[in-house]
Amino acid sequence: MYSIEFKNVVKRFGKTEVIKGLNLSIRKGERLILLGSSGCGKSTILRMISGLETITSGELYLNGTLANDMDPGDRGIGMVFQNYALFPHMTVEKNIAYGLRIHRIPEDEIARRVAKAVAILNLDGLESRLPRELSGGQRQRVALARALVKQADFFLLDEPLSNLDAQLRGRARKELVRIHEMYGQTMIYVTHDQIEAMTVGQRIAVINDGRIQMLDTPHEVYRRPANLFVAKFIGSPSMNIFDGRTAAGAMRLNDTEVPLTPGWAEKTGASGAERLLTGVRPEDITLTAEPEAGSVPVEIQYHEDYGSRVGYYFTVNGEEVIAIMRDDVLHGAGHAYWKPDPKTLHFFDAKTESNVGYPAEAAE
Amino acid sequence: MKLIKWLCLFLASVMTLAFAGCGGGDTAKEAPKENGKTVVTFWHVYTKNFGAPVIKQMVDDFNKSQDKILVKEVYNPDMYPGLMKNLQADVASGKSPSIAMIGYNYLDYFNENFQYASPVDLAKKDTKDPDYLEKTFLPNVLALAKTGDAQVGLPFSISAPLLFYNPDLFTAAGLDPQAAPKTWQEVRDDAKKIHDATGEYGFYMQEYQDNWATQGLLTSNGAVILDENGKAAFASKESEEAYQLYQDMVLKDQSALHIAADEGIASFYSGKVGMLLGTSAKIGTITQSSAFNVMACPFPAFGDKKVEIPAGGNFLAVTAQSEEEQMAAWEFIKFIMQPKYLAQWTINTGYLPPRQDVADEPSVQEAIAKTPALKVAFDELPSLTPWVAFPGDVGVKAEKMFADMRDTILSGAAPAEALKATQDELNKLLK
Amino acid sequence: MKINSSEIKWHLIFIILVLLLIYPLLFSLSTSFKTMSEAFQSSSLIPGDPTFSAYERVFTTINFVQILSNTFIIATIVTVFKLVTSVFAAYAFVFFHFRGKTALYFLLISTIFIPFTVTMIPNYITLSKVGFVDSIYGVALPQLADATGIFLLRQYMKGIPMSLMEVAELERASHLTRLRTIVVPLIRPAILSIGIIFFINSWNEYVWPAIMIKSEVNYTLSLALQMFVSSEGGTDVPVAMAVATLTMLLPLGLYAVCQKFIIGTFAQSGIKG
Amino acid sequence: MKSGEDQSAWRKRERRLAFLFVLPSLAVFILFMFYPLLYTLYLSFFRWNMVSPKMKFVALDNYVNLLTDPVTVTIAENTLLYIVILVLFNFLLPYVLAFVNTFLMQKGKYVYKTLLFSSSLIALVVGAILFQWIFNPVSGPVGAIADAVGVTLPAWSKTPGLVILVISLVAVYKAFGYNFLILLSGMNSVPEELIEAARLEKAPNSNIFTKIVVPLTSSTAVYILIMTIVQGLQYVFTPIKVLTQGGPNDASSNIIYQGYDYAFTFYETGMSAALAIITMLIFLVLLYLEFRFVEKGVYYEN
Repeated sequence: MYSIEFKNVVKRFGKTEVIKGLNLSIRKGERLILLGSSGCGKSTILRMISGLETITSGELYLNGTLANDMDPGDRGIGMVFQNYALFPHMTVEKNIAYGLRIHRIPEDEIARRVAKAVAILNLDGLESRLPRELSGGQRQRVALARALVKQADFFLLDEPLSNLDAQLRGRARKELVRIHEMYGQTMIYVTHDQIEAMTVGQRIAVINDGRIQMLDTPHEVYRRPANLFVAKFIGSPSMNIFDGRTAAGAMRLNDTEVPLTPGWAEKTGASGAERLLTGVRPEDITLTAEPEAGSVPVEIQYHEDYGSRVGYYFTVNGEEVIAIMRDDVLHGAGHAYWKPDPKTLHFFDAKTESNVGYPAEAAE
Repeated sequence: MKLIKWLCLFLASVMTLAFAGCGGGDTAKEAPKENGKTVVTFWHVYTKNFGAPVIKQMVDDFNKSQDKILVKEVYNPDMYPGLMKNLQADVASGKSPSIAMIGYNYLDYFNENFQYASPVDLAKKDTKDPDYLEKTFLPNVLALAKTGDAQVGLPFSISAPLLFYNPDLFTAAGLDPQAAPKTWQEVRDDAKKIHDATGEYGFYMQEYQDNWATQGLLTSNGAVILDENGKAAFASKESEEAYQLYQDMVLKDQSALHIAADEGIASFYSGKVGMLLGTSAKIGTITQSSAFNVMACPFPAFGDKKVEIPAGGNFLAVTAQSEEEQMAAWEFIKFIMQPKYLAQWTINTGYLPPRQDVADEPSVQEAIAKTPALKVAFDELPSLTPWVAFPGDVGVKAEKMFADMRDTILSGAAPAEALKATQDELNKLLK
Repeated sequence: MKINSSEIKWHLIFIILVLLLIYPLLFSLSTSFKTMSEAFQSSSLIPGDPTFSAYERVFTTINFVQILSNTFIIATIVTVFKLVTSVFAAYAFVFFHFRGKTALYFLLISTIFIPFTVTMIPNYITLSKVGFVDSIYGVALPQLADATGIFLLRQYMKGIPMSLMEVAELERASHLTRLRTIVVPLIRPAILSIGIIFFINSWNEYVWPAIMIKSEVNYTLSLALQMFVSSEGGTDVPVAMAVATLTMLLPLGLYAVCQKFIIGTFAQSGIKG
Repeated sequence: MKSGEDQSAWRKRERRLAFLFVLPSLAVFILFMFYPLLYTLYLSFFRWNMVSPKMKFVALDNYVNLLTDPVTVTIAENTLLYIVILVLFNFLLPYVLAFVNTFLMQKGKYVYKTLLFSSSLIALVVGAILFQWIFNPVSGPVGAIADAVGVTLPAWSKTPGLVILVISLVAVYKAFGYNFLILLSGMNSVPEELIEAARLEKAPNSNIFTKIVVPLTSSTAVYILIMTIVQGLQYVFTPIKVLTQGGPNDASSNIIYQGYDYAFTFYETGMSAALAIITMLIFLVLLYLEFRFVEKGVYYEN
């Protein structure tokens, strides 16, 4: 039985349809990430779970019961808002215990739960401070504590780390995972930051234009993007996509015939796509100064030095491609050679933009 | 939808409740009681600095003097119009005071719109001294509170218009303070001299929203305000002459000040105006507020014509509803009409007493000796005539129309036209 | 504090304005310490021989304590009721969503535009029917709600971040709890400042009490002034000024104590455009 | 949304609760604002003096008399003059000064709003008596200055036009500080950088004020403009009653005072009611203005 289940749910604001026929099943205690750029509808999905947004059509089930018209207060939701939504006039302790006091939970029980949350989120000594006397990180942890003490079934986070600076975000991510493993609630986490998604999520739902583009583990989403959107969205710089003029089991790159492995030949042949696009991640390309068998000559337009890595810009069939390599092997040479590694290739049907799939030998 | 329906229902019910209740008050009811005593409410217009202490004294003495009646005095701000407004509002809600102090200029309006017990009837019912009226008041005094053959109430306060002047400015202008001006021509000449010599103003006549002082100006030159068949007849040669003189003093000679009452009187106190034509009621305040030794003389005459000046002040009307309350009120009125109380009243306020014999009271004689202005007021008693009260609803409008007429004349309008226009308008209303 | 030249002219204008606005207050204060005749002789702000006679007359001839308490009771009742009714109404207009809300809001706001000449006679007659004339409660009764209060509080409530209310919604907090624990505490400065304005307006009110109150025992401060102003007998000016000064004491005191408060509230958000 | 109940049940309960929240204010307004409005409308078709038990139905006579009476023309002109003076001193002046204070002054500019606000604490009846005293052209401080300068001032209390100016000053004295403060707060919604950008282009202050500040502070400004007129006309009632009772020759009366005069001096309840209804209609135009500008532009933070 699923903890949260969307069945062809549609959400309309006036005439614009923000969520188009959503089907999503989330297992109990799972850490699911809703990933997408702003305006893709990820927050709306979260707010529909919490009941803060109504559902235009379709059904939402929480722990198996129909929850479309269930009052937000009855859904057992602990939520962390993007701006933390701490009550400016209440101390940290009062903020955390706000919900518990509304439900008239006995004071000793409240004290116990608050103490536990304060310890876990190391907010000791801050209990009687007001939010404006706290740092961004501390405020974020208070918001977390408030959502956790409820010990609710569902733990919803709406871009909780976006207001933190870089190093704090790293530590906060680890804490989030640690806390989740401790409390074990079903956690739905909305973010537009891929790294957060990859590091925090057990599963990631990549969302765009109100639809789920792919729902899978971080590894799968990165390694085997279901379509062009996921391929480009995940990874930075994003995957190179170009027309490899793939036909009859081979690609023509910069007028060099590059035969495909039998597996790929079979996969690309069977895809039935009129035109295929080839994808390869910049960090999967290795360039060499000297040609090798089957390598493709390329002209380096310019290169960027990122300190730990180097980026080379060249064109394949007229389209710009980036290669990221650990060290500067080309020493500014104008041209280089690229021997495509079949295990790092991806092929997409140009029309349907969906991935043609991977041959057996391509699996790690 | 439902919300608006709820609203209309609620509104409708409120409306019906309110309308049912409005309209006139209910009929006579028995006298209000307070621990056994009949309660008499006495509405007056006197302030803490003018008259109220004496009234309080009278009420306390009366309440101590017997145990059947309890009198409560109620101050009404804004003088006679203010009291009339409160009376109006009270009657509108079915209540009314036992005794109300009505300004003479409201005599007619009050008579026509309010229920009252005439002193004549009350005296008849009063077994102790049924001929109280005849033996205490002179006919001309009673006439102040009589319209047609209805004796509406008993005159209580009588004020007379007199001319106060500043001896220092007189001497500064080379005039002898002892030889006060007797005629309006002399007033004009003296005012001119004061203005030319000292640069201050020579003369100021109090300018309230009424026709009191100006009525004296017109009637003393022989004008008639209201003729026998009740028509306004003041737009005459005499009035024109009187106002022309006044206008010339203001506009031509620039010796007379034309300004709102409070400011003009304050200017006299601060020695900026030679002469002030004001009410005897202000004797107390004027002497207190002026740094110079205030002197006074009778209302100036026009040549050798007889001076006819209106009595200001008020009369007491018994507005009690029930008979028992009326008799209690009558008892109180007779109490305070005793010479020793009226003497206190005259000394403290500068009003002339409605009874002859009060003048002989030793305290009054002593006060007259001390404040010459009081003597001047007493001397003017014979030339006092009733303050003309226009009949019915016109009464409340007439005062304002006369005040507006005065303002237009003193700011340049030709007296003849202004007098005619106001007279015609009044006669239109009188039909 | 170096002020560059171009600003000098602005500062000058403001200083003149401040002096013009402060002068009458000083004038009233100084006249209240003069005798009758000195009040008329000199207009200087420093009394020749200052005397407390005016204040003595105030405290001896009128029951000042009774008048002060009447004014205080009316102002308190009016302020408390106005705040409570306005807070609830404003809350409804910001946090509830129902058809006809805008229509109802403008129905209430339209009362700002009803001049008192419309309400004075009917209210007088209604209140006299229930015997509330000449009673301080009759003065307070028609003023238990205030559309300006609803209007202003609605602006401040709109300043409250929606997410805070959503936290309460997630806790299934009742509207009353949300009002008590979130809305009121957050706009407390605004409530207090508007409350002070209500209090001072009621404290200074003249027209309605003048129509409603008859007997001296129910007088308010602004009516007490009339007990020393008589067109017939003349005005006791120093006493009138003394009463005026005493009337000003409490509003000035309240303002001095809460001035940062009031200025902060109205200057900080006020009616944003 | 309540569990188990459907959408409309929840909405009905929310509406009933909302109505309960609004009810206290609504009840007071109905009893003491709307009922009087209707009752006044009812009265405006009768001749009555609040005393006599009979009320004579006269249909539109009161309105006809009002509109044909020459005094009404004077009253209308006076009311317009009051509005012009009030708008000038209680709206335009504080509006410009709020702009100056916010953008053209740096040092020590905060003390003024505190000091200026203090005058709005005064009771109007006190203000009236004070102004009558101070502005006495003969014996008041103003008179003393005039003497020193050797000028004889006209008696404002008897000069049409001037009388309205001095009486309006009492209302200006009362409202100026408050209006200045609210307009100052309106200035907060004008981003500083917009002004700096305009200054870079050497735009004159007047242009900055009209082109940038006015549009951005329009809803606060319209609120103050409306209040200046609606409240202003009722503020000046007290000084008129205390100082001139509408004189000289109705030159200081306005649409509000005349309504009071008809009711409580001439006891023509019908005329007073008719004038009050006309006043209400004029004010409704301002209510529409409030709806169009103030509500639309209100700042939404959430």
